[in-house]
Amino acid sequence: MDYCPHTPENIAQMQSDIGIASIHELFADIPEKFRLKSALDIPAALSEQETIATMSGLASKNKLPQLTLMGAGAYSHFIPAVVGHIVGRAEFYTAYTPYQAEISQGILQAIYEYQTMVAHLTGTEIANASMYDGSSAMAEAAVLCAKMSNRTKIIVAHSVHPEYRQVVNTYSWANGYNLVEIPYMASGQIDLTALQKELDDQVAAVLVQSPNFFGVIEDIAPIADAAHQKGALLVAGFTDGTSLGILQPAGVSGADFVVGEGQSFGNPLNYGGPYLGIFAAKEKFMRRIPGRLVGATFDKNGKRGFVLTLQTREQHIRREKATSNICSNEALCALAAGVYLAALGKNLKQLACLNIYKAQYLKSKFLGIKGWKEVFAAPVYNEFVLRCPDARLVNEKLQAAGIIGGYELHKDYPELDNALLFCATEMLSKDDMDKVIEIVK
Amino acid sequence: MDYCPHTPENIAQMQSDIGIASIHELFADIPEKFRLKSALDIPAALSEQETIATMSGLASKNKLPQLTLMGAGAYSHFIPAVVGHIVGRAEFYTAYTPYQAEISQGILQAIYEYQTMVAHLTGTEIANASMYDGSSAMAEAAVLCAKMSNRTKIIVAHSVHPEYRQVVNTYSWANGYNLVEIPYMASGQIDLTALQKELDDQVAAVLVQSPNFFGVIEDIAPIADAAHQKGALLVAGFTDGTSLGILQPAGVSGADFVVGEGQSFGNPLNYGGPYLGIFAAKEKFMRRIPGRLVGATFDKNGKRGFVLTLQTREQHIRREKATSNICSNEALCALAAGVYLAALGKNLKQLACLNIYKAQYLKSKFLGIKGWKEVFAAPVYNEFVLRCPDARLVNEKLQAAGIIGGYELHKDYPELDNALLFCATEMLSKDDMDKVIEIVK
Amino acid sequence: MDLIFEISRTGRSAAAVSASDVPTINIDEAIGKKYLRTDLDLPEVAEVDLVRHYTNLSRRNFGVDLGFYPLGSCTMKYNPKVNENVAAFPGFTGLHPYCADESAQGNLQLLYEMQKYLSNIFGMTEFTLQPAAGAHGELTGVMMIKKYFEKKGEKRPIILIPDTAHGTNPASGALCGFETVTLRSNSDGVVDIEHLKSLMTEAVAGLMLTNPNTLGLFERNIEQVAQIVHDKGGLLYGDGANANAFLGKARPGDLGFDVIQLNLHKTFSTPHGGGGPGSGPVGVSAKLVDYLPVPRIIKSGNGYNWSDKFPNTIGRVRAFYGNFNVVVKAYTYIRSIGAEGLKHATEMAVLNANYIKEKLKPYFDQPYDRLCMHECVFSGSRQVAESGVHTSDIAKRLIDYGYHPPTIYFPLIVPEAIMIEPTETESKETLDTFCDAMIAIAAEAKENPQRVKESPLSTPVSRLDEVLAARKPDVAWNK
Amino acid sequence: MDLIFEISRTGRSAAAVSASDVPTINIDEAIGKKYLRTDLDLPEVAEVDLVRHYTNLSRRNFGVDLGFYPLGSCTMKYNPKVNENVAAFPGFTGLHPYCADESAQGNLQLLYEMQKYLSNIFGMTEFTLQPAAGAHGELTGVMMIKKYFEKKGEKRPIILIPDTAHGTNPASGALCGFETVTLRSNSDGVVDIEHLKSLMTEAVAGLMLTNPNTLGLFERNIEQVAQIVHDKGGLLYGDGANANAFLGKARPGDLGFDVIQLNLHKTFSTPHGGGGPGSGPVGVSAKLVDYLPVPRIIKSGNGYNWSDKFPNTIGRVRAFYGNFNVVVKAYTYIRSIGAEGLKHATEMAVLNANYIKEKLKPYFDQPYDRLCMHECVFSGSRQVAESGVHTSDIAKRLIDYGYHPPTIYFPLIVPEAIMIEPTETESKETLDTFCDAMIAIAAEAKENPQRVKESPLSTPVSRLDEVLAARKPDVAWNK
Ligand SMILES: Cc1ncc(COP(=O)(O)O)c(C=O)c1O
Ligand SMILES: Cc1ncc(COP(=O)(O)O)c(C=O)c1O
Repeated sequence: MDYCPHTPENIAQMQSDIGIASIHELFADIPEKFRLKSALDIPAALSEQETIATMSGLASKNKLPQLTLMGAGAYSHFIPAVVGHIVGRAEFYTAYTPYQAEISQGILQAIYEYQTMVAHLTGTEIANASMYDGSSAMAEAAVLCAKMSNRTKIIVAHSVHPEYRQVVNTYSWANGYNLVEIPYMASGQIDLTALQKELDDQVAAVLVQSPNFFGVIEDIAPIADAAHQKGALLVAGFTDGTSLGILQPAGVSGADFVVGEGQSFGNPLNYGGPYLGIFAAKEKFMRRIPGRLVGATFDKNGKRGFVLTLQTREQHIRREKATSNICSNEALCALAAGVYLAALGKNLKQLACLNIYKAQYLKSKFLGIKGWKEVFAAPVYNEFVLRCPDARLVNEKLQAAGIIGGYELHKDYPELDNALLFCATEMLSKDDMDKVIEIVK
Repeated sequence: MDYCPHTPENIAQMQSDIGIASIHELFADIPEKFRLKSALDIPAALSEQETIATMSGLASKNKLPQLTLMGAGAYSHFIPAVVGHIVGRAEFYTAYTPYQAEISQGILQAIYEYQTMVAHLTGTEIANASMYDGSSAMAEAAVLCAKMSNRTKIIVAHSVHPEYRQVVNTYSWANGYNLVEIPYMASGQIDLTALQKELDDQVAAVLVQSPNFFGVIEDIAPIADAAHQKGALLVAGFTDGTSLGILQPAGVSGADFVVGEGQSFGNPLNYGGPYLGIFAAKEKFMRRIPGRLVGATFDKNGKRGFVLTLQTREQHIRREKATSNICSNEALCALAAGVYLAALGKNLKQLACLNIYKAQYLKSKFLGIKGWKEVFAAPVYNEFVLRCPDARLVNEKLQAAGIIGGYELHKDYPELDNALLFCATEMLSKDDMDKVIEIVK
Repeated sequence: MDLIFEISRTGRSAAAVSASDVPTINIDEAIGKKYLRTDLDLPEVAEVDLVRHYTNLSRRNFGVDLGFYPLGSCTMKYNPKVNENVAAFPGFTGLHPYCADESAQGNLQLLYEMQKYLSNIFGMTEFTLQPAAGAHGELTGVMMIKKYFEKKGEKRPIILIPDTAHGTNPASGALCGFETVTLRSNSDGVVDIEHLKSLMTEAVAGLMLTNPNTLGLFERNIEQVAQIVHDKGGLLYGDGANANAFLGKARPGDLGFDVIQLNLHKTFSTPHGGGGPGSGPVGVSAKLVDYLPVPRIIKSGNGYNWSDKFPNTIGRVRAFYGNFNVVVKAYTYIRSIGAEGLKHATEMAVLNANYIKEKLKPYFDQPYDRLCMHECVFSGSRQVAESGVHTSDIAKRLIDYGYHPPTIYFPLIVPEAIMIEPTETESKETLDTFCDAMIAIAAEAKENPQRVKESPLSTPVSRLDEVLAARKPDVAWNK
Repeated sequence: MDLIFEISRTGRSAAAVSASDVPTINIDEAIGKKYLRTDLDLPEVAEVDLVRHYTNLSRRNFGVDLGFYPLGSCTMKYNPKVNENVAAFPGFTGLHPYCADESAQGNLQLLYEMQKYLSNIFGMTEFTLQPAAGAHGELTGVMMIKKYFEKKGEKRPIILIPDTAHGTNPASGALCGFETVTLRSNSDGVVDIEHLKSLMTEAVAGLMLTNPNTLGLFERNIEQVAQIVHDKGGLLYGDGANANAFLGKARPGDLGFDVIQLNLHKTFSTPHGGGGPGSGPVGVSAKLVDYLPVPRIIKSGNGYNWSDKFPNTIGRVRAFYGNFNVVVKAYTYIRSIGAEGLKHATEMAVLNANYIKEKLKPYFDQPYDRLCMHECVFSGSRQVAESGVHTSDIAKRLIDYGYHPPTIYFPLIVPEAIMIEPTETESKETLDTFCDAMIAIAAEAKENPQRVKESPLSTPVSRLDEVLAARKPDVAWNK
């Protein structure tokens, strides 16, 4: 394929208008010795039909699962058809960041609505237009807390998603911060006493997740209190966004920042990306948060309209003094999330309940198998941890049946050997789960 | 699912505004004895997720072929991605027939462009906005010829698609016409002598197809001459529309009407429909042809615009005196065809050549198998007829390998026992065809 | 906007064709020059320009997804997106019509069940899904009537058509060789029974009745009408375009209809595509089953199969099996809303029509002031008399208010007719703001008739010269 | 337009949730009331209203598919539709990131080959595809620089950033704990070599250079620049946002860059989505390979596998593997146009930019009158002086002519900057009509400056009060 419209005549005419004899003259500024003499080592061009054939071939080397019991930060949820039809509107997906408000009211208003929904869902007052993903949202929140407070210690619960902790670690290393982990208790919740011990006046932020990586719901209020008492800020994450349909959001329980992965809201699994970093905060942090913010305002005729606002926080104006370096974000994923949440509306609660029922059912069925035990006692949403005689074997049996099994926790938590983190969403039917039990037992 | 937005409060308010106590009052005009007392015997409503599961279940009961060697009136061609993106624009597919021109310039202009492309492709001067499919287009053309001429005899080549002949037969029976078939010669072309013998002053129309059902290209000019000499009109069809990329169109060779199936132009196989009836004609028949016609005109500011025109031909104005009863047609399929043809542009010729090369290759490979023989000597486009020792067995072997075999001609042409009609398009690679030969030989 | 031809430039293309992986041949020789065309003058545009052209064209088109579309008789309900997604499953789009039945069991089951569902909903014995649209279904139905009498050896050259009927009804009769005779409506807007009695002779094959009729009124005397037709040995044909008015409420089969055509693209929520594709299934009572088009689906122990072994069939009315992919959408719709949903849809459709009727009654003449079914018909006569503003002006002005206009000047027996069909998918707020717009236009017609007559003012073109278009037709572009 | 909240009505929904097929439990008890939320105030709308809301919103948005979008530095080329279709294959969208590697061999091969292709195109040793956007890639690259010196035990707290650099460059440096020092451009618009020499000490970790720079000018002295940086033990970082200027023409690796980030959503034709998702791969020379983020893909006899066994890695910069589905589109793009196509794209992009530069030269000031690469920068200073019309006014007026405005007020060193990047996918006619519009606006600025200042006149809202928006921020709707 070739997507350049120029005919040879066009090119000739343009060359003559510019006053050159050959295109090569345009590259005169590239020092001769660096001009590439040979062709790139890339396969030859394909017709569209060949492209489709080639790419279908690649896609078919993947094995799509029949069922998945895996959550662990990426969730299989049903996506209503409307979502795809809306994000497939060319006016949305072929636009750049809405720098020119008058011809970008579509995405601007949609993002403003998204921000509103996210602020409400997270129990905060404001939310930005999106971050790259849940993990970088958490990392940026941690860095922000440190920068605002001039403190250099960051505390993270050991029960936070292992990859999120790694990302926080990378960002915090780069800034020379000191990152400390707090263990979980037998219940699966954070060890509050250990936290309190670790909290001192150098702590900028405490990072937790609820539900945490084990699916366990944390008790946020006392954690917030403990942090605030030492002048630290609480950054609360979550795992599956649909949990916000039923669980008390951390913003209401005292978190200063609520960050997390919004993929559950209308975005496909996509092998890990693009996903949607949710970043919400108390209003008082509005002028310090990273990322784009859409605000409502008016034109000279008093008509309401929307613009990118508080841009003085941002890199293109503030440069090295910006609150973050983020520029492009995940606008289309945020649009999908907005459409998803508007489609579900209050039914999001019903969906969350259904997830709980399914998880409870699957858990109870697993616990009916000899040698299977619950690991944590605290309440869970749609994920839970079970110990079984041979976790590897369980997953192998499931894999052989085209089923993605549970997350093997010992990789990140050596103490949790033979412990599997399972997830059940509305995508699993009772029959599916009964089949799983047949395979495993 | 329920797609009605009213809440119970809305309904109550509206009832009171209308002055009724219950919705049932609105159905008072239905005589009591006819009011349905029991529920319909239709499965219960499904959520969207259940709907998708149910329908995926049905779809997966179909076996999609690996390859297809079948044409016979429905053709497997590559559809460029742009086609789906355009016909998927909600403004197009959720509109009705463009009765209100000012808010329908999109589809009107697109159809005007389609009409222009079709007129050019078929070598005629005008084309309508579409008919239901190729067969009904041919039948309506036949009826029109009879009505215009007050003649009652219609001649059709035996080499016209069997189902098209059946449709013509149905329409012609309904109007009391006399339908006569003309045999084909050993070459696969129409027997011109037999045609001339059958032509008398009662013949309204001669119907042929080129390429005909056997893939054979007819020599249109002498047929047109023969028909015209007796005051009959020539209705020329075609099989695979892509043949028009290389073959002399019948309109240039003297046909009065060119009709046929436009599915090849950007419309999927869809198990037989929706397809696209192409109807093109000499300009002099413009005020008599069936179907919608879009015409260019101007608004009061001299701006060009498009309208449905010559509506006095149509049923909603002319009622029983209309040139046809057609109302809704296949506008979206015509749009797809327009986009397809505009995407290919002059490359349609290259595509047609490729189809010829593929067909020649497949034919030559088959002919290398012992006992396989060519049936017709005249030139073909991308379909051809071969006789083999056991046609059923060939197709069974292919079916077992997930390949749709050739069309078994003996069903419609008992004399052509063990003769198979094969089709090769750009969708078959050399490897595919070599594989076919391996399976068959 | 420029035509695609006007932006064409020699040498461009949006679709490259693959190079041949098989030997090329000399086509001039192999096929013969005389069979080859000498020019191919299709537009030449790059993909970017192609996409912009058609995307910008789409933005000059109004569809249900943009707003309210109360086009009477067309049932422009909102079409759920899930149906589009389902119909796009490769399993449904990818099959060749001549693949083996064993490879198409999913499709065949879907078609078979769809026939059963429709038979149940409409109280008919069997359905064919072959016709491509409503008018095609009418033709098919009328052909079966013709065949029925032919088999009985009766000559019945006449078919009766009410004056309120849609134009396709007489046209379908005519395309099937019948002489059509017009049946009058009475002052209540329904069939004039006395007139029917006087016309219904043994030369009459049947009556093509739309119920509710195109005035949105239920033919209350349907039992008597059927009786009169049947007593003379005639058949009662039902135009089911208005079926949205009675799903789950009454069944044409019970009412005495012998044959009925549907418009899946109306009642069963398949999008209209800017003028098709539709689908026009035809249901018949036991009397007519033998005449159904072939092929028909046979269910047996081995699954589903096509069969054309029905000697009395009228034959085929088109190639293959009908607009299959449209049927997929309608089937999905039925399954997703279920029995209760169908009934609820009808109830809400009728509620909405009566609500609009009630709200607009003070402002527009109502030729028949009765409870209506799924649509209501007004007359713009008052406006014509008062200020010379015609129904067409009111319609065009509605465009400026953001609505698609209702159907106008139909049915023919209502002068300056305005035929409003809101459908069940519209919210009360939408109905209210639409009524506000109609009321505002009624006021404008008095206060500023010129503005109404010059409307629409908000569209890329203003009213187009249709007379010119018809007098000097330009239906294909010439360089 | 109303907000989705303003059209919300209690009791409506566009998505029904399935009934539970497993036992329900008392959630208050099972989870505990204190963990449950008390209100859930999401919008309640029917599907029809949802679809109309967002469809109509979309119609208030301008995208490449509607017209020319010469937004400098953003490479808004037309994005082929086939890429969208490929990326939507269930095989690509459906995999969980933690599925077994053996189930994801197609994805892994694609990612692996993509890394190889990019390494070849840019002359780097290896690439990571983990960063989610350009700025994320910058951060990743700078982190590797930091790690490099940490491992060497060198303290280098400073990073140099040219005054023409994009804002993300200094911000990325800062987010990685570096002190940023600004490097001046000379009167030719390229790096001031003397200034570089004076700044480049052993306290400097490196220089973040964009080449061609944001003036659209190729850093002719690149060899010398690299030499100066390397001589002091520093590393040369390349901001590859402008890579569309040199595909197949030159390779950053050959030019002396040690690390470079790309923007697949610019150079490799993935649509920008109204602000993302993008993808910001980072390529490194051999020196930095050890520090790449984990996990990385290992190819072996058994196929492809993820591995995080790289002890010197900077770690992860995000969860999972990056914006995979965006990479699918870019990979498809590379495969479909091939090596020649990449080079051709660059040639046409540069041709188009020079063509515009030449056409507009008489009408707008040109701060650096040289052949440009893929974009050209003008100044609106003349217009300001002559008639008080600012670059922002010119930009807004372009909207009325049907174009997306260019990037404005960037690079910062050009007063009233107008930065035009036409890309290679635009036809000569498009460029010509755009230039005509610019020329017409230049004339308008003289003849009717007020009209230009009041533009746009054709949009649903006119210029919005940004000061109000910032002073009284309203970033979430309250009832
Ligand atoms: C009452 C009535 N009958 C028949 C038809 C014809 O239907 P179709 O357009 O599907 O052929 C229509 C369509 O407008 C109609 O309103
Ligand atoms: C020169 C340059 N560098 C970096 C970036 C940042 O890229 P992204 O928006 O993908 O983070 C941009 C984007 O505008 C840019 O133009």
